[in-house]
Amino acid sequence: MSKEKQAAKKSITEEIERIIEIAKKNNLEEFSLKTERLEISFKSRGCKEIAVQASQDLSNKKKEDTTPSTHFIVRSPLVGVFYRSPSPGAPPFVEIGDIVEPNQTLCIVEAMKVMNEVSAGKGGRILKIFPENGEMVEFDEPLFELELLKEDED
Amino acid sequence: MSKEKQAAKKSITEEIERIIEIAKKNNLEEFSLKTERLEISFKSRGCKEIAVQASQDLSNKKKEDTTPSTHFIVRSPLVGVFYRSPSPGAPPFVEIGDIVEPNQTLCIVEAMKVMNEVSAGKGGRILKIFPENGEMVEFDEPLFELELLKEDED
Amino acid sequence: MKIKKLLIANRGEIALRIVRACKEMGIHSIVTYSVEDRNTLPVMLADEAVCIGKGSPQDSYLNSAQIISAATLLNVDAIHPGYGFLSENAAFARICEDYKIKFIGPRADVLEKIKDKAHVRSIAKKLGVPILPGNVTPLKSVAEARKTAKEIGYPIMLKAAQGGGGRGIRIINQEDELIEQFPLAQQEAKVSFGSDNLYIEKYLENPRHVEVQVLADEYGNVVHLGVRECSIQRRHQKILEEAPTMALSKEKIEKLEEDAVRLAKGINYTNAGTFEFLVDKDNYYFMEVNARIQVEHPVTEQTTGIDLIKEQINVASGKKLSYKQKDIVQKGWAMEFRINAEDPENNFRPSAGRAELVIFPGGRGVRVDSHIYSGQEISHIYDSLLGKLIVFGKSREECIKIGKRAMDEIFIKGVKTNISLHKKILNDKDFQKGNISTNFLKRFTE
Amino acid sequence: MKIKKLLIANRGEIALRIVRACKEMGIHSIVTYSVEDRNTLPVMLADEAVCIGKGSPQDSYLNSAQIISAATLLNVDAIHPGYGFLSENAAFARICEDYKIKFIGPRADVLEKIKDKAHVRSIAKKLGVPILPGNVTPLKSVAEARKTAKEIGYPIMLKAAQGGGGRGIRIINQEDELIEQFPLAQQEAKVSFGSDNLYIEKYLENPRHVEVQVLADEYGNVVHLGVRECSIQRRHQKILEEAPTMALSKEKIEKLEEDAVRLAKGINYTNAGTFEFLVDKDNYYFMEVNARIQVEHPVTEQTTGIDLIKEQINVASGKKLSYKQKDIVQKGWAMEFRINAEDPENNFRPSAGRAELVIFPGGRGVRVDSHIYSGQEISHIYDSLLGKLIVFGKSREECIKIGKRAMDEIFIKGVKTNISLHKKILNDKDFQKGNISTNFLKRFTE
Repeated sequence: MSKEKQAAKKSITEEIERIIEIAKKNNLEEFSLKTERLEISFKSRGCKEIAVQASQDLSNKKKEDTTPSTHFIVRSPLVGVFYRSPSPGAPPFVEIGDIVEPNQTLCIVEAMKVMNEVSAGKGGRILKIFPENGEMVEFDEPLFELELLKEDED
Repeated sequence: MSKEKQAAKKSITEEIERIIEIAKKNNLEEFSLKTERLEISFKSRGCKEIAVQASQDLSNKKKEDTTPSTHFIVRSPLVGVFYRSPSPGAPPFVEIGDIVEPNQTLCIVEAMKVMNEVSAGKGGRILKIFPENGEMVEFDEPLFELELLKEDED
Repeated sequence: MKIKKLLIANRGEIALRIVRACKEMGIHSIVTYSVEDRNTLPVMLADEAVCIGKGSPQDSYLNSAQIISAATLLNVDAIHPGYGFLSENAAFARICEDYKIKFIGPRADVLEKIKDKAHVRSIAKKLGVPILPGNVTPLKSVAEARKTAKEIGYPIMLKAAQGGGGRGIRIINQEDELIEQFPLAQQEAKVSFGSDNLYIEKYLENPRHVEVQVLADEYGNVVHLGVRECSIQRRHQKILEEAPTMALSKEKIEKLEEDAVRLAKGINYTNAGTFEFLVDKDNYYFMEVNARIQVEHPVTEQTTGIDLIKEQINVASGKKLSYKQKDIVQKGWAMEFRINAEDPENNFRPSAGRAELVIFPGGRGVRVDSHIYSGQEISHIYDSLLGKLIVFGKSREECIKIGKRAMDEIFIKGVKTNISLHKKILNDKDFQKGNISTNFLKRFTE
Repeated sequence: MKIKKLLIANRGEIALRIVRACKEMGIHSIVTYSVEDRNTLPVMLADEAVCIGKGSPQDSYLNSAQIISAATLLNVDAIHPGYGFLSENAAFARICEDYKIKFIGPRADVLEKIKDKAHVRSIAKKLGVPILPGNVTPLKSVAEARKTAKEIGYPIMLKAAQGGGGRGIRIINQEDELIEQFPLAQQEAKVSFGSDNLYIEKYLENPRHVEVQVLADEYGNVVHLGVRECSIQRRHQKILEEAPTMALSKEKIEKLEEDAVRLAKGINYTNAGTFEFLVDKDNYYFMEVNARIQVEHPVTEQTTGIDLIKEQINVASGKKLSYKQKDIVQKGWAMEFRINAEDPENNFRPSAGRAELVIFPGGRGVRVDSHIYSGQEISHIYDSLLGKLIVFGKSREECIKIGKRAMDEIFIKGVKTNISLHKKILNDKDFQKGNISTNFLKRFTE
């Protein structure tokens, strides 16, 4: 490497270092910059993230992963028992891979002897079924992950 | 590196610093900018800043402003009484506007009957004198602000 | 019945308070929570947590179907309702009874009776417990109201029998006002509380609010845990409470406490409850029963050494009271300051936002009951209570000193709080001397 | 002399503890601090704060010239040295006396005498206070050492008379070891403590550490505030302390307390001090005096109701003791857990960094004495104490229950802490039964 190039390269890292330093000094949480010569972006840890981490560390509750934007989650509308079929022994409403209509029943959540049918609201393909049959689910708990099917997909 | 390039490079980081400063002064949390030369965006407010703010809100201690990089501060090396002149009635060691040598005595800080002479360590022009004559100063307390005089300034 | 699994149908500091008691008792605690409260300490610290609905109270903490559903599915032995929400709801208590889940509070039938304030008032009268001058049976006509008012003298309060918490009360200064207001009050009571029963009580201009903490087991044993004074109120909302009180002489306090116990027995009360009285000079008058644990219970705990939540659970599990009256001594002094997310410069409007940094005071004589921490989002959906600072010491004077230094230490950044109001109170000469009444706060807030 | 202005020559939680006491007493508090400690709570909360030097203790908290300079310039009436640093430094106490500034602690001449452990040991012997078998006058030769060791039997401790805090002690198992170690110990003592005086004490294999809190005014009145047990130690570093103790019977404890008072009188002790004893089965032996307030003082405060820092200041201002011995009753139980920034998985090496989020426990029976808050930088320069969690209740059993639930609540992110060690201790069957000794912690840390 020519001495000149080395000098130039060094100056880029130096520049980055200086930029990060400036950002840190100014307590920036997120930063991005684009010039002719470089494009840089970074995040530093703010306290919100730490507070959320606290909630993860202090509790042993189950956590959900993030879902890609082409997928969506169907959640439980109430506290109850999750049933995959209309009655014991009957075949499940849906299986993984099924393509479902917006109003098609995916499962039943039983609460206080009342059977609540749950549908997706949007059309899609079943990717995951989270609870086991007969398991208790809480409000807002993920039941199904679906892949969104656009009608006018090309 | 040519002088021209150096100037241009310096001006980018300086520009960034100035932009952040403006954003901070105006309490902006998020900021983004796009010009021909650069594209910049950032988010502010980490918890360190808040913690430091806590220290400012909870305490009534005097705070110092930030100093430009061409200036420097001479601080008290100990806890004591600040005297501007060698003895009562004598003329002060220095006045605002004076140009001083690195080893020139600027003041005396008296602690436990011992007179401690304080010098700047670097040559410069006196811009500010912080404590009043006869006032108590703590360790590290700013005594003088000076403008740095480079010998080989062009 | 031993309580091994307990469901907490509440949120915030009281949910955390109950989680703490459960942990110390070795009881498995399950907290119900709304989506809004997901990242709060009670949810993190309970052994289990069940999301029961969206943020709004109607969808979650007041949604008895969801709560009972969770309780039955999780096979809990008991439900602790905390304060507010479903805590004094007789219908909810009855559902619990139907599902064989112990409701931690009085029986449903007792809750129903207590709800009728005029009825409790009549029992008090029968038992010789002083009540405010007025009538004890529902007013039949405006003529009867005029007669009663004339007898006791204006100003009077026209109250809805089923009202509560400061609601359903009209202060009336003269007869023509009464004639005008009576039908309106009847109508409002019917709409708001489901009954147009009204009664009249003498209105006291400058009363003090003194209450007795009572604990009753299911075998008819009742003890009191001394008195609290809660005169420092803003619009019927208690802000600062203390125990015991300077409102009455020692002898009068003893009589008051005995009256509260007599009344508790008279209404077959069980579990923890508060008997509220108004004090005017040297006289006290029974006002109402609060059939639940109260926000201010820690001042009683600090002066008696008794853990009220644990006692609630013990009594609910069918144990006999472990204390005899003679074993309970109220010693020293305690004060509780409610730290609210409110803007004192904006008429104490609730303040929401992210509590970016929270520093609570510590050290000797300081207890903090709070569910918030640095970085937490404070919702506007619920009440504004961020937590309670409790101080305790040998004397009221010491409490004020500790209170002042503790107020200097509290630091909450991101939401506005009423800390400045507490500082004003603590520095007020009348407060320091104990010259207070339910109107005291007007000098700072109006 | 009334103390109106008090300088605190310390940092961290004890500086904050003293600031709190001053605020409650209406005393103007001035805290000295190093550049490193600029953003700490004591600096923020004191009425005034003076920076006295760079981070290193030698430059600041041990720099008596700077501290005295600040004290004289600010016209303070007294200096509270806290614990550690200059707290037991006779020379510093003497400078304070010369400058007519009250040093809050014993007089300089008393501090000097106490420094010589062999001397205090001889006084104890004279007064009939049990001491460990060994000699009381400095050993003149290895021959004398061999003779003493033979009499009391090996293992023995060879101790530097001027040593302290676990330093200057060699455990010796047999005679040839003694012959080899004696000259080395002399040399080390000379270099480290300025005197080659050595003495021998019987080495107890499995002792318990019990201490008596003493308070003495300047008129010869001495009271004790009961006992503490501090057997839970890691390398002579106390980790968990409690009050009172299960180590001895009630009768023995009373004798121990009386012996401590007698000894305090015998050495003309003033202010607060701790008399440390070793306990072996049913016997106790005087070990040394700690002439300062101690880290673990809150467990005594919680069991006696007495504010030790305030009493220190009262005594220093020339007041007579406000308590007679019969007024002081140690009631209930208290435990203190030192929360240290240490890495339990890395041999408890100090851990520095930014404490990004700090959540302390609260509620009934919990006291937190800590100077840290969310976002604070924890320096590696000072000791690793982040704060102290103190729990208290009716019984030791209740303390353990409250301690467990409180440990679940502490959350410190950004630095490693010894919280997991405390949880292990609290869940240990032997600890729960009170079967502990100074070797107890070895099962978890070695």
